Amino acid sequence: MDKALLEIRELECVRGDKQLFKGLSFSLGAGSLLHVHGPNGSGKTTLLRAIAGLVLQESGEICWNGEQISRQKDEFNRELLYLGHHYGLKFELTGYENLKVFANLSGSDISEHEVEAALMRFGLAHCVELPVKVLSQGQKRRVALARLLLQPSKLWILDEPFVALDAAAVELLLDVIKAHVAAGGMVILTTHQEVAVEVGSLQHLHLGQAQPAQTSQAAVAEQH
Amino acid sequence: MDKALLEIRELECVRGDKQLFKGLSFSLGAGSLLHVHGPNGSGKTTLLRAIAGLVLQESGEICWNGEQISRQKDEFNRELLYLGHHYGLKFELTGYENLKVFANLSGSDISEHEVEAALMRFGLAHCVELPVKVLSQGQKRRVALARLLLQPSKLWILDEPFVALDAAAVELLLDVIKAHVAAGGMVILTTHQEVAVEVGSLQHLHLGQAQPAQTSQAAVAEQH
Amino acid sequence: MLATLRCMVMRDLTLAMRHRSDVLTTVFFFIIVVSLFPLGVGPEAALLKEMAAGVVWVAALLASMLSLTRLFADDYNDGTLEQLLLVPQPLSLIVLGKVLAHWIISGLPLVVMSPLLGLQFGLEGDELMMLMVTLLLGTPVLSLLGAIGAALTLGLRGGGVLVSLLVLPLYIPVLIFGAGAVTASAAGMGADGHLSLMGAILLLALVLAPWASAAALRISVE
Amino acid sequence: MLATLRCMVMRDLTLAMRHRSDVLTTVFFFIIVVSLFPLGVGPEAALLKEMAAGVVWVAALLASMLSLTRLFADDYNDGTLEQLLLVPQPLSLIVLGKVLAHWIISGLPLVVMSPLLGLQFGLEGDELMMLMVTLLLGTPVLSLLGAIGAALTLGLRGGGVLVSLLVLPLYIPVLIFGAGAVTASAAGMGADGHLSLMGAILLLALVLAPWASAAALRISVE
Amino acid sequence: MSEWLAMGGHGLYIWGSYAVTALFMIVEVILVVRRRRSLMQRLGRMIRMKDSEVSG
Amino acid sequence: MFNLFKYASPASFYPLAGRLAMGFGIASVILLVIGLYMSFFVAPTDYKQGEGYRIMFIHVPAAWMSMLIYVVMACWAAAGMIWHTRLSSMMASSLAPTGAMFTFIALWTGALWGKPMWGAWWVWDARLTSELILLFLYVGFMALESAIDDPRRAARASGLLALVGVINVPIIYYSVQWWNTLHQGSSIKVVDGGVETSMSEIMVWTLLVMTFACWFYTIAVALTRVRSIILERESGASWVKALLQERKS
Ligand code: HEM
Ligand SMILES: Nc1ncnc2c1ncn2[C@@H]1O[C@H](COP(=O)(O)OP(=O)(O)OP(=O)(O)O)[C@@H](O)[C@H]1O
Ligand SMILES: Nc1ncnc2c1ncn2[C@@H]1O[C@H](COP(=O)(O)OP(=O)(O)OP(=O)(O)O)[C@@H](O)[C@H]1O
Ligand SMILES: [Mg+2]
Ligand SMILES: [Mg+2]
Repeated sequence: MDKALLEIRELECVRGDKQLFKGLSFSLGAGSLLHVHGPNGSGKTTLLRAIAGLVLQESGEICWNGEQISRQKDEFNRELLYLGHHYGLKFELTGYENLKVFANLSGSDISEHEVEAALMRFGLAHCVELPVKVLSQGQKRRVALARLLLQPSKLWILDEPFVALDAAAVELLLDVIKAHVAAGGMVILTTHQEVAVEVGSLQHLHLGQAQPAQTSQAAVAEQH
Repeated sequence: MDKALLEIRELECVRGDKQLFKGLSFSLGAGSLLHVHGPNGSGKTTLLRAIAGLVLQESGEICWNGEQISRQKDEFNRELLYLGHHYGLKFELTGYENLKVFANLSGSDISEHEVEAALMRFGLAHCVELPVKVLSQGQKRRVALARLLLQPSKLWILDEPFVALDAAAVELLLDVIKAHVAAGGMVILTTHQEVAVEVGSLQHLHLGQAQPAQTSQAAVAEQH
Repeated sequence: MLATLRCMVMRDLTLAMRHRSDVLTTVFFFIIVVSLFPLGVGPEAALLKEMAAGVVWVAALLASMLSLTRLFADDYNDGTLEQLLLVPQPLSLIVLGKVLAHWIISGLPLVVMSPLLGLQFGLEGDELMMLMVTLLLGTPVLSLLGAIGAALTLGLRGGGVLVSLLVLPLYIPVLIFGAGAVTASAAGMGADGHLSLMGAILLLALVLAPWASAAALRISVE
Repeated sequence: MLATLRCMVMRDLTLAMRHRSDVLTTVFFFIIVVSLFPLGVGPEAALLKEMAAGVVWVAALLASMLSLTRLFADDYNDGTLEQLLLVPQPLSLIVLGKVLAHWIISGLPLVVMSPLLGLQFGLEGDELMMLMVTLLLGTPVLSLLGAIGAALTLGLRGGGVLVSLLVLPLYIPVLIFGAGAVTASAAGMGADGHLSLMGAILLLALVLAPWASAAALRISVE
Repeated sequence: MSEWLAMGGHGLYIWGSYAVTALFMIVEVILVVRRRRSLMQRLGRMIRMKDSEVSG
Repeated sequence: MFNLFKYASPASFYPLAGRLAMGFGIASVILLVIGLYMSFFVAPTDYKQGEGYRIMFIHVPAAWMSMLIYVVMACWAAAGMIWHTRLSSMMASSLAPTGAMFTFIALWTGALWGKPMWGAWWVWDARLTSELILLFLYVGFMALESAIDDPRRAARASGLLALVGVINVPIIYYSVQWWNTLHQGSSIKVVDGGVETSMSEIMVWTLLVMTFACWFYTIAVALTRVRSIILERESGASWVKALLQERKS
């Protein structure tokens, strides 16, 4: 494994009065993929949001390039693409407009053509002119995922990206992820579906059962 | 197959300027399950909502017990349980309170104990007292699904019920569905996940590709 | 029937109680709007007394209208409304339950608070009484009519402002009779005519509005 | 920097144009609120003229405040806000862009409309001019301060009413100087003092508010 | 002539009324006609595209 | 417009509407020319108001049209809700902009008339106020319709609003009495009387001609607009395709 870009040290997250995990440490280098496993409510989403800097951890450190992310928000955000349970799309805008706004804001200089190509790749050619609102669940998610093709971020954090996608789209997304990892990118993802994400240096992280009594389970990270 | 309780005749649905399907006919008797297949945007959700009476069809008839559902809203609703992409839960109320309200409104007389048992069955024992808002995605969906155990409806319409559930919960839901069909209930469901729903008299319905030019595809219903 | 009504009212009240600040904020909005006027207009007592009834009524209109946007919006966004449409009970009954809860949360407190605000503007005895009575008759109408507007604008962007555009013209008769009754009684004329008209409007709204809102809801959810 | 600002402003304007009625409805709300008062208070010309400035200003406050609730709410609900927080640009710049767009959509039209409403209340020449100028200076402040309130109440139930509770007190100085300037010029006194004070408030708000709103947003999204 | 235009001192009001009315009516007619024309163009394009799709 | 009722199908109504619009358009232009000539050159100067009263010849027809159009619109909306005929809701939405325009013209001309007569652009008289509310009702109708993307849903929602709004019209109308007894009536009554006594036969005729001109104008514009609306909403239908093919060749 290359030099670790992302390092998590002794992370502890608490929601309400519930400790989700503690003493969680792992590190991730270029060209690797981390698959976070765990039953419902085990804290996968919380972990991913903490890494993205959207949730404050109780204790522990999250470092990017050796420095804590909270100290270098702008730099870290430039390297990060987070897609959560929410679609993160403006439902009144069309898919094209949504992507264009994100591309502009992230500072990357993206041509009309590239946006169209991304939408096309995700099979949305015939609904570029429709507001996202009227699209089907799967089509909405495809629009959100099309961002993956447009933003040159190093670290992708994907929280259940396969939800609502049909078989063809799942296949496509897997290809996109594999290509990203192969090109030296990093991906952290969770999914409950059985999909074959075998690529690069693959790590699995298992978060514990969501049981009341058994709060502070040791998290097991195993190298593939 | 028994006498057909639900009959769809020459159904045509249009969204915006797009014809999703037309000339769709099938019928469903007691103790049967209809699995609706189709890629993203092919109109599965629209079909399910039309059957539930939430979307007006462009033409065609949807009959329950031989009479159109629009003419017998209350009677039909008594026999129906529809769970869509949305959770249909009040995020400020606890899981228990949510279920209680639905039970009350559907007129069924349900004891505290039964509600608790349903939540327990879906593995929510330790979060009955939390507002649904703070639950994880999978836990929210479990709460919504717990309604299946409480309302004595004949026809279940489930739009991607397996989304966000972990393996254990998928297993559980399959058991619940099988038991319902075995007891003479009817289920219509869609899912993009690979799950083994083999039970009772199983029908498959394939909705066409979501292609621009090719609007009026024949829908294929095959008996299993 | 009554069970359904009670269940809906209790549900919405519970939800409101979960966020107790909701109840308070409507009243506070009412108070603040009323208090803004002396700041904008200036402190002359005679002028203020003359405007009193009008200002309190306009503030009540606005407060009730503001809280309207939320009447169905929450249920719509989290998909509960869909489920309520599928409940084997008349939809207008469910709507009536929600409106009733809305009035208890946002209308009743205004009625209770109004004498205090009237005092601030120099109203006295009978006029205060009249102010309260007209609000008691009028605020349920506001909630009922408002429900139609809220149902029609459901899920539309800019719903908050759109709902006021739709609903305020409908509110105007209530405003005219309500404020008119107070002014009339202040001028020593009888206000019985006004009051009975308001009663009639209330009855009419009670019969027609839940039905119209239910129709609007069915349209909006599609 | 300017590119980011322009992108945000254009984005929000595009969104507003998608529903052109949005722009119109704020103005109409303003007009309706102003028109409600004579209905409540009665048609006497002298009384109305005296209240004119106050009423128009209070209506502007309310109109701007009402449209505020939507400033961040849409972005919050559909998850875009989360994404905006993750954008590698200073958040206060993004906020400033949104506020600017909000003012263009909801503040500027009020300024344009105000002379017409002033006419209805019997204001003339100089007073109308003064009303317009004060609104031109004041409405951006309303949008800027409002953004703080909107950011703080994000995602809270009852945000609409809560935001008014937080924001209206902040608006009061603007209201007093704004309406005061009109009244002063109507009374033949100079209003220069009022105007320069309003200018100062505007500058202060322009510097501080985007920064405070950005901080509030970070808190709200967690 | 100018006396007639002055309308006994009420010229501004009368001509203001008639002019605005005329303006509104003319603008409305223009808008309606333009809407129809652009619609026809759009539909024509649609049909042409369909045709070429079938033949090509 | 009632005899059009049997043409409930857009396909058969579309060509008919085209012919009718043409006819009414021509008639309205002719009447307008005659009416304008009468207003300025035939009708005599009023002994009380001087020339100012000539505003009446557009003010009154506009005010009448504004109210009539709302009622007709609500009737179409009701027909649409009851019989689910697509054409009815299209008719309703094609009338709204013209109705709003006439309402605005009535307000505008009234204001321009009020300044020389009453010395104020605007007074908060019941009649004036109710006209203003009517404008809000129109605008609300149009705003709601344009805020909803799906045309069928928009038609149903705005139709319901028009129906609810029409209940409000008589209420506003009767509120006039209550309101005026409280606050001593403004000068409109006096002026009314003045105009009425001085209304010569030729004035009445002029008024009638202008009214019919506005009426025919409304019909022509609404029919033209409804033709566009029909095409927009039925663009997928086969008869539209056939029609366009025909036009092209
Ligand atoms: C903005 C101001 C005004 C508005 C909104 C307005 C509105 C109306 C309306 C709605 C009508 C039709 C009422 C009906 O048929 O019963 C009407 C008719 C009329 N208005 Fe006005 N008006 C305004 C100002 C004036 C003024 C200043 C005058 C004259 C000095 C005037 C004279 C008339 C007359 C003579 C009629 C016909 C009455 C009749 O049908 O018997 N209006 N106006
Ligand atoms: N205020 C609170 N009090 C107690 N527990 C809470 C509170 N807020 C959140 N939780 C718990 O924190 C956990 C959050 O889990 P998270 O959303 O990270 O789960 P997840 O692993 O993503 O699950 P899923 O697979 O269902 O998406 C849940 O178990 C939830 O019940
Ligand atoms: N106004 C509109 N104009 C054109 N097409 C529309 C409009 N509204 C909806 N649609 C289309 O209708 C379809 C709706 O599909 P629906 O939600 O029923 O799909 P689905 O089969 O459930 O898909 P998924 O598997 O993604 O959930 C989508 O293809 C969408 O693009
Ligand atoms: Mg999760
Ligand atoms: Mg679907």
